[in-house]
Amino acid sequence: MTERKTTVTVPDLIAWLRRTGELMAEHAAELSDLDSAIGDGDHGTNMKRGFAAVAGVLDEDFETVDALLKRVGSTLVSSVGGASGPLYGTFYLRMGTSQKGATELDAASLLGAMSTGVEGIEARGKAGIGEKTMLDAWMPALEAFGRAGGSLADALRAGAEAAAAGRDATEPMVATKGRASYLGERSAGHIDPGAASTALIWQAAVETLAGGSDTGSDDGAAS
Amino acid sequence: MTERKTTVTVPDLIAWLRRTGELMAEHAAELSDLDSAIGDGDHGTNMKRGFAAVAGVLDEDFETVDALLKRVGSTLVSSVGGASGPLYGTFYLRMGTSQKGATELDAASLLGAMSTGVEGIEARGKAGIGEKTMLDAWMPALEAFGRAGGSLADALRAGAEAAAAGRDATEPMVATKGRASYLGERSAGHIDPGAASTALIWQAAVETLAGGSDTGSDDGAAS
Amino acid sequence: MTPVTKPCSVVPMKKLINSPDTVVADFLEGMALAHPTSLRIDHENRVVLRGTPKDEGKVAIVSGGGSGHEPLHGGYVGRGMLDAACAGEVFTSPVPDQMQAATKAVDRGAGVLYIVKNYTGDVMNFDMAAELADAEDDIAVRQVITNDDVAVEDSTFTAGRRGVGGTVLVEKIAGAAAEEGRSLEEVAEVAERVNACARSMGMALTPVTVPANGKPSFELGDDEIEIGIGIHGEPGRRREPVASAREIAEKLLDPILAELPGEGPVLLMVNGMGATPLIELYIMAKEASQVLAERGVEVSRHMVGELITSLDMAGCSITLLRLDDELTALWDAPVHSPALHWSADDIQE
Amino acid sequence: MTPVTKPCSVVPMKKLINSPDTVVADFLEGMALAHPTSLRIDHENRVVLRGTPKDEGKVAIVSGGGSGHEPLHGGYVGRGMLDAACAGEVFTSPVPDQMQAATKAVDRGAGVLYIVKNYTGDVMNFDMAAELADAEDDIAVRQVITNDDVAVEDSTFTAGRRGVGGTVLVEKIAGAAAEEGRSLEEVAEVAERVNACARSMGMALTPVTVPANGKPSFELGDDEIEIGIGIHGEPGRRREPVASAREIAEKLLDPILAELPGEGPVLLMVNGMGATPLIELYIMAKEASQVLAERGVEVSRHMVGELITSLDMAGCSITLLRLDDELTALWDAPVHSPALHWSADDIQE
Ligand SMILES: Nc1ncnc2c1ncn2[C@@H]1O[C@H](COP(=O)(O)OP(=O)(O)O)[C@@H](O)[C@H]1O
Ligand SMILES: Nc1ncnc2c1ncn2[C@@H]1O[C@H](COP(=O)(O)OP(=O)(O)O)[C@@H](O)[C@H]1O
Ligand SMILES: [Mg+2]
Ligand SMILES: [Mg+2]
Ligand SMILES: [Mg+2]
Ligand SMILES: [Mg+2]
Repeated sequence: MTERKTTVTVPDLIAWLRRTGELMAEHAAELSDLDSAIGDGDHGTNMKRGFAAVAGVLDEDFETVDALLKRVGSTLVSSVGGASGPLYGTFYLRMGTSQKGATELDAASLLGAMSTGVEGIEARGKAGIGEKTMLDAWMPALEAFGRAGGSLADALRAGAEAAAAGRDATEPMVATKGRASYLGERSAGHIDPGAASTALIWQAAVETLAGGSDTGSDDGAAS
Repeated sequence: MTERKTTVTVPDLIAWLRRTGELMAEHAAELSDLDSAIGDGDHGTNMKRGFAAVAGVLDEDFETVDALLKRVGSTLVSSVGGASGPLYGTFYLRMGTSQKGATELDAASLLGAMSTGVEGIEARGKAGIGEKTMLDAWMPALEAFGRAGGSLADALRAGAEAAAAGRDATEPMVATKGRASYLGERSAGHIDPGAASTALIWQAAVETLAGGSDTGSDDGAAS
Repeated sequence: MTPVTKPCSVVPMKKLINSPDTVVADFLEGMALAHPTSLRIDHENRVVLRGTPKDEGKVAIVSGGGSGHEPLHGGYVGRGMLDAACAGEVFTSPVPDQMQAATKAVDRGAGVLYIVKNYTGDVMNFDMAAELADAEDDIAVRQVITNDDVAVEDSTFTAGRRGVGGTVLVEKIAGAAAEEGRSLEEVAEVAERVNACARSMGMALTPVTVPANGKPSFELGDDEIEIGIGIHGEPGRRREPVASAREIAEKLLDPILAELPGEGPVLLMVNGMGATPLIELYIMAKEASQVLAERGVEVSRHMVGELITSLDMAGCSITLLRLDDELTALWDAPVHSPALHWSADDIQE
Repeated sequence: MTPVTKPCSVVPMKKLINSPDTVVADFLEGMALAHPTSLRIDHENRVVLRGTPKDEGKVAIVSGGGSGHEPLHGGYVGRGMLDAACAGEVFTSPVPDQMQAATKAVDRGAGVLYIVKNYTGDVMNFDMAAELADAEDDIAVRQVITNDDVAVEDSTFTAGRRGVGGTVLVEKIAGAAAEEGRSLEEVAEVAERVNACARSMGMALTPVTVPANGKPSFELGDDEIEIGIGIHGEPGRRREPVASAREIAEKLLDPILAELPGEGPVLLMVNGMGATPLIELYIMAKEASQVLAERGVEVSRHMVGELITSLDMAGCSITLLRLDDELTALWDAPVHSPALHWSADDIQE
């Protein structure tokens, strides 16, 4: 067993973001297919394009967590468009600003940062739980992460599992926000693409922030 | 055996034209299919529309052959359009004017009238034999009719058979006139739609002008 | 030697494109080349601008949205209509940087009106741009969100009605109001009023194929049409058997009339979805005019064409705008854009 | 009871029409309703006329042809372009009666120019009309036959090159010349010159479905395109695998350039075949412009849009017209038709 990680450094966060981009690229077709069923079929290309732009800035010098995350957030805002651009962009922007000057995060401050980020998503999108959006993956994930106790790795794994479960739980939901809401009852029976991309973000977190080679969670995107 | 006919009266010609219209309507899809292969796919609807318009004027009073045929020709010119409208229209117009004042036609004058009509087609369309047009049915038909000797019925049957053979002989030809000419070599291997409609005119002639119930020729359009 | 096995054959897309990745960039280059003097294009920011900016002191109008709806919005940039249009990726809202660049380029000191179609992404991206304009550039910005699509029935349980055909009318009339020299407040007010008086509904004969996906957005049988579609390949309200132009006109107009406010004459817009021949649109215009005549609605202005499209979707939408004297006069005012064009000496109708 | 057996199922057509038989009549009614003052339509003769006839003493211009090519020809009736357009059945030349009615309606004492696309049917029907105008109505008629399609290679073994995209340019420029008050001889001369200086070539991504037939005019595989098509669903010169916009631009431009006479700048027209999204046409405009730049050809005027179509065919055509100062000035002159519209105060480009 490798050394047990208790904090997340700037390089760790960079690894997380890089891995997120890889997963988005791998699952782009899947995400777009989910979006075709209840939206406009671009979520995969949006995420792939956004995180490719993010990968392009990760080589810059970042001293602090907030410098990195603000850069990531504004890169997403500037490159994604659509609904997911401002939402994910706001997530990283707020996550960053909540940690002014920090150079590493322990489990508690990581939770705090992500919670602030998710509040940003709520503020920007004016959605709540159960509306069949990415929030239905984010919220249970943060709750599970906070409740987990134990090591950072365990908490991340609990979060990722809850994100994946939250993603799957969007399937029967009737959307009341975003493009899928236009379908009314016909939106039920499909997984929300934004919830699926959120689960990928959590999968990447487990793979890069939990330490060791444990990749714990399932494959992240719905099959 | 029914009475042997030696002349064609105005009512006979009306029956011929009516029957022609029925055959055009029955074979419209076939004619358009032939035209789709090497043209623009409207020959069947053109012929059907034109002879339906002709049927609409056949109840008027016609004292003479030329009054009837000129009315038919101008009706076709005014209702068909395309290449076949002026060509068939000119055929009946000239056929009529060649028989000023006649009230019936014997075999010789019928041949003369049709020959004048076909010269009109040649003059209007500036085509000759072997260019994969309706002339490739008209010309052998007239020749066979003229050569036949014997009864009017026999002559008509000979003409109809030659028209059908002429129609079939257009299949290997490369078109050098009309829309099919744009295809160059690719026009070979398809029967010319105008030759097929000419064969129908001859089939109708046999059925209505030859006397008796003999319908001699084959079904007139290519299968 | 092992035989070379063909890879799982991907049928190339039947589109006049070079690659799905370059669609928007190539399109904007084409626009720039085709309109070298009447338009100016900021390729870096993907903003279509007028060749000659409007006079100092007049309100500027910026719109934009995902690409794939051409001529909307870039084709409406010109005297009497838009000052700038921001082109997003296909069916994806543009990003705030684009709106910010456009805003800075077109502001003539009287403020900028954003015309935004009501989609979550568009609304959020324009919102962020408005915040930036206010905070960083000190330019007064007002936004009008268009939401005229009656196919979205229950707006409390949805993101609200979508902005569709009515957007073209808002852009035209707000453009005319701005050209008159009205204030930002006044231009925004008339734009709001057009939006409030416009209702639309669309239908599809075929789905749409987004270049990046390479496959149709939904399956539609050879004998089926989709009623109540949006402009992004979203499935519609319901699927039905193929119907006549007359029946389709009724299916679109009845829900529009049920929600159209006010009284009096209307503007009738018959719009093609991108792959609809003009001959069919005029047939729809005839049927729509006749249905309206039977319902006792007077049509005093008409517009027929492909005006707000959905890539290669075949189908149409109908928009009605309830007119009054002011809106009619603003509608009739000259417009000089690539896609909409009439001059002072044309008799309007 | 015997069960009701479904008849051999005919899939209804995916078109916005009422019935194949009423397509042209319905279309003309739609045009009349949509343009109540700028156009006047003689429904009996299927002739589209200007709402306000041109001044006495000016040459009038009549065109026409089969329907299915909208906006050609009816959409080009208006000040600065056509005086009348005769609408035939779909893909079928109009009949002489129509041209005769149009000729009588538009002659202002200076004679009438017929602009006729080179198809056997069109040529013969217009010929008969010209004979009638001369014999019965004593109106001076001149004819110009357009034949700009380089896809027809060997014009001695064919009915000659077809009239396609160049027809739009002939109609615009002859219209401007007539508006200037030139004589019939002079207007015919300039029309001939435009035709002689124009060359076109088209391609199809899909075949066309004529309403009366209800099935595609030819079969085209999912990965095939047809190069050198006409505008009536005729198959083309050859079939090829799907290619990029850039490659298609070369395939169309190289044969055009090989036959384009003269030297100097050109007008580039990129035309959609009826079901081609505008975004793709602008992409083609970009590629065509770039190919021409590489070949050393200067493009001084552009026109992009669906201008001469083939019902629901997807694909495009390119037309080049070699310009000189006179043709350029006539091109830039104002035009006020439903489909082509610019005014004196527009900067042409
Ligand atoms: N108001 C909202 N709040 C939170 N998430 C939202 C909201 N609207 C949409 N989303 C998320 O955005 C996803 C769609 O993103 P994307 O397809 O990239 O954008 P668009 O819908 O503009 O095409 C949805 O699956 C959903 O998870
Ligand atoms: N120059 C010509 N001379 C004689 N017949 C011709 C000529 N051009 C065409 N045709 C005949 O016309 C037929 C096509 O008629 P039709 O399809 O009705 O007209 P269009 O070609 O205008 O669509 C051809 O099959 C051919 O037989
Ligand atoms: Mg989407
Ligand atoms: Mg034909
Ligand atoms: Mg989108
Ligand atoms: Mg024809």
